Amino acid sequence: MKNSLYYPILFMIAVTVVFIAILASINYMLTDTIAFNQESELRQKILYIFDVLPENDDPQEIKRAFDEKIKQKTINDIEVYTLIENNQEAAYAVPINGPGLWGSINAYIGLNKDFTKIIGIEFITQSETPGLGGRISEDIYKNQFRNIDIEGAADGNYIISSPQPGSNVDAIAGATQTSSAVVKMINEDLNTFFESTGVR
Amino acid sequence: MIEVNPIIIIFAAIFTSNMIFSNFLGMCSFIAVSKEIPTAIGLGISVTMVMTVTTILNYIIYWTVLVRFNLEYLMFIIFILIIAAFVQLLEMVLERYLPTLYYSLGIFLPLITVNCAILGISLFMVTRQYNFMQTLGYAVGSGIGWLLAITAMAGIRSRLNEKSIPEGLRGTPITLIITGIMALAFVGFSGMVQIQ
Amino acid sequence: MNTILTTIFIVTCITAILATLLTISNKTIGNYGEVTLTINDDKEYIVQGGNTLLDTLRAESIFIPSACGGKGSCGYCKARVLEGGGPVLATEKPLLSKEELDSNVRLTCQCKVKQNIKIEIPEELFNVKEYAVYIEKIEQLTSTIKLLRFNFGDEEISFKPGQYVQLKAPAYEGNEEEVYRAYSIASSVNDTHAVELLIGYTGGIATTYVHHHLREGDQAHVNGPYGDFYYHEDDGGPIILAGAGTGMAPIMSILQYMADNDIKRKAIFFFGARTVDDLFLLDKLKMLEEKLYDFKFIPTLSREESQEWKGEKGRVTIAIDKYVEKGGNYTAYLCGSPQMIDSIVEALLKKEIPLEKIYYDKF
Amino acid sequence: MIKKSEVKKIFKKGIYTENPVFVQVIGICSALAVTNLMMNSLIMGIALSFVTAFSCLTVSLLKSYTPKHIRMMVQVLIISSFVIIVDIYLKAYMPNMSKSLGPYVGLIITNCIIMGRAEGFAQANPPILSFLDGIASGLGYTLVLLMISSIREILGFGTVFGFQILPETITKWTLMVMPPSAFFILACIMWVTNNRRLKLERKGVEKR
Repeated sequence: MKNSLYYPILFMIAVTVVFIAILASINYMLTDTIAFNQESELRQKILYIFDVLPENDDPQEIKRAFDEKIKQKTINDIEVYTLIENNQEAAYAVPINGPGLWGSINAYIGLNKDFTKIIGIEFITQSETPGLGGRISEDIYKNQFRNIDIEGAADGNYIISSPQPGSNVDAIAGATQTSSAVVKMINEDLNTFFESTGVR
Repeated sequence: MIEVNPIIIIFAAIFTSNMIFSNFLGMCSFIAVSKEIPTAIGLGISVTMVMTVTTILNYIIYWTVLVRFNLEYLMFIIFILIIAAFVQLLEMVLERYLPTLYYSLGIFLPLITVNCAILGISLFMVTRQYNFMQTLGYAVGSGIGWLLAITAMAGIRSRLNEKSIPEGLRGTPITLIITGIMALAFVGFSGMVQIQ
Repeated sequence: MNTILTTIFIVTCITAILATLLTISNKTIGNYGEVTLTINDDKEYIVQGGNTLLDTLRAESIFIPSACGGKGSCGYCKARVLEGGGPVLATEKPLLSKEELDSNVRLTCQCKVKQNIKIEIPEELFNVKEYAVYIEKIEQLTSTIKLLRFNFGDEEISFKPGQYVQLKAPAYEGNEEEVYRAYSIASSVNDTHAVELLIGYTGGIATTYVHHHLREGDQAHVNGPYGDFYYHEDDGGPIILAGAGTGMAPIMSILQYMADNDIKRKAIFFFGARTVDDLFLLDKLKMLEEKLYDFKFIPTLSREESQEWKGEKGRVTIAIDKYVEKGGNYTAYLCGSPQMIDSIVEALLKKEIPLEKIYYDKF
Repeated sequence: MIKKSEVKKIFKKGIYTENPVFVQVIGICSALAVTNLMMNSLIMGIALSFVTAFSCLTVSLLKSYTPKHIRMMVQVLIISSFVIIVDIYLKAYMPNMSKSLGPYVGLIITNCIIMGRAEGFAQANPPILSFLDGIASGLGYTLVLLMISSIREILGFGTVFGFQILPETITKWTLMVMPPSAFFILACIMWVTNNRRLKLERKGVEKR
């Protein structure tokens, strides 16, 4: 029987049907949870940029806070998130990206409503060396970006990383390349944003 | 996503993101078959060929079938089935019609199905959202990078004087240490070209 | 529900296409038709081409030892391929020595059968099989030696008188590794559904298993037969048999063979032991003495103090010196410890028996 | 049915005498890539044990019905199905873990340990034994992973499973965080075990 032409094909079909049925059912049951998880992560990060994270990090809590305070908005074809306070737009999160040391870095940077201050940063994806460049995702680095005045910045150099003179952010020791990549992408993308939207 | 020239991707895949030295994929056959240079080259060429063809097949199936029907979560199954079937078919065809090629390269094919580098390329192609030309460049580059790595390793191992190495370190452990040192050397390429 | 069904449908289509492709190519490209496999120039098999030599032989119930299961890493499955094996593959070279390469030795798990092929394998591999057996009878012969009768059920074994089988001692309480030990067959070759083994207790893994764990009715595994120590139909001259302890086993098989086939040769069996208590199977030997054409059993005891013992005393070599004529056209079969065999061979050479007519099995 | 001694033997083989990573030298791709944190290694090890055990069970159940020429396809189908189950589970209930393991979850499919056990053991043994064998090999793999990652995490981050155990002020050994260190540590572990084995062998020779 094993030598007939049809047996192997039918056998393969039978095995496939059984396994795919199991997989498809499992996936069907869990799709919503997975999608919710993925959204939840982004929500948490956006809330972090505006420094308005709810005290407990229960996903449902985060979703409520996000729905209440954050709106999505398009400024000149650029998708940004806005923080709504007292029914007014109080701050913006602008997407930025650029090459890191190992792969591209995607992030959002927070600006106040007059676009005169950087109020926070969060990295969505990055593949820098853990413990070195990867430390850009640690609070100690990110918190340096709270409240940086960029109104008087010369030549579009909003962020200046140490050890450059007049620095407003400390680079990560041992990860100079990643640090300068982050600075470069902030400065370049903010310039493009300001020029194309004319908000300033 | 930043658009990257496929040619640059080839170089990046060979040096900065070498499959073996920065992603550690395909290590099993790398360690087992890196004793002699001719064998290493034979395996390297087979890997490059299979990698290129299967990645293209997988690219086509992924975008025309899986994405259209929302079946991305099943990509592992489809990718590995295509690789397994292709390798087996190729082996049969080579054995029948091109015996010389079969005797020099085909005999390594059974080792390739379970080579994680091949599946790895298909998975990275998806996570990095490459277009067709970039995928092609990435597959070819990774194959060459793998070939380069295994040939270099075979070259070093064939010159290694086993007698001067402590007994317990001979064979696999010393190979691992050399690979580690080579990997550190390849870190030097980082930042040279970007892959994404 | 709908999504699940579409998913199943799509994936099944893909796998069905792949399976069809493979099946069709297996039937066409991978099909090498029927080819002739010639073994040792005399046996011919018509086999399906396209598989490895190892698999092809296995399909014909010829088992070449292999430990890695055809991955080309253990190097046990060697055989000489005289014609039609194709070039030596890179996967074999590391496991073959220069001499082996020169004499066409190949790894059968790598060499494929695609055309008519001629190979050479040790003759004994033809009959070697693994048997699942049960223990029909256990008989305590002396304080340390047991006779075990292993029944093969429906299966049959074919062996030459004097050959041995391997008994598998599985893992048991206090022993974690599985071992195989060789024991000569003591029963007649006509008794094809069973073998009888004589097993003495030494405290080793296998003998502990046999003496302390095996009971009548238990399952066990043996494989075989093996060995080049067996009865030869030569010039028909008189035969000298000599052994001690469980070394009696192959000699019993030879004697029964001679009795069964009514072979008219003079035979004399020197059996070494310490005391009367170490002698066994005496009734059977008595029977053989009556049945055989001209057979004498000469037990020699080295430590017997009792005055009642009327037989030979001292070492076997003394008895040999006494009974064997110088220059007689003898053939000798010896089975025992290496020291014993060495001293007997020396004694036989003194009697001008040529070395090539002395067969022995040291254990 | 199944003897205790046989089970014990299977586990001893999987964990020590025939440990997949440092004796058979297979499945080391992921052993190197995910061992910078102990948590990652633990999850990876559990996932691999799960996949190996169930794949071996299934392969063993189907072995006498599977036509020879599509055996490879059937096996990869079975293995990848279990990997997808793991992948979906991690995504749904441990999203952070799923992110940090990234594509290495998918690469469990090509981990030679699974294929090796399925071909080498499950193909010739009854289902339950194959299942246990899968667990044993997976356990052996997990232990080696944990060994490597504990060294890397303590020296590289000063933590164990994320808890700080060395004072914050120590200089972290950056090399340990970087992937090549896994090569060096694995080589050293093999060196130690090889030496032990050689010593035992030498002793055995003297006894004889």
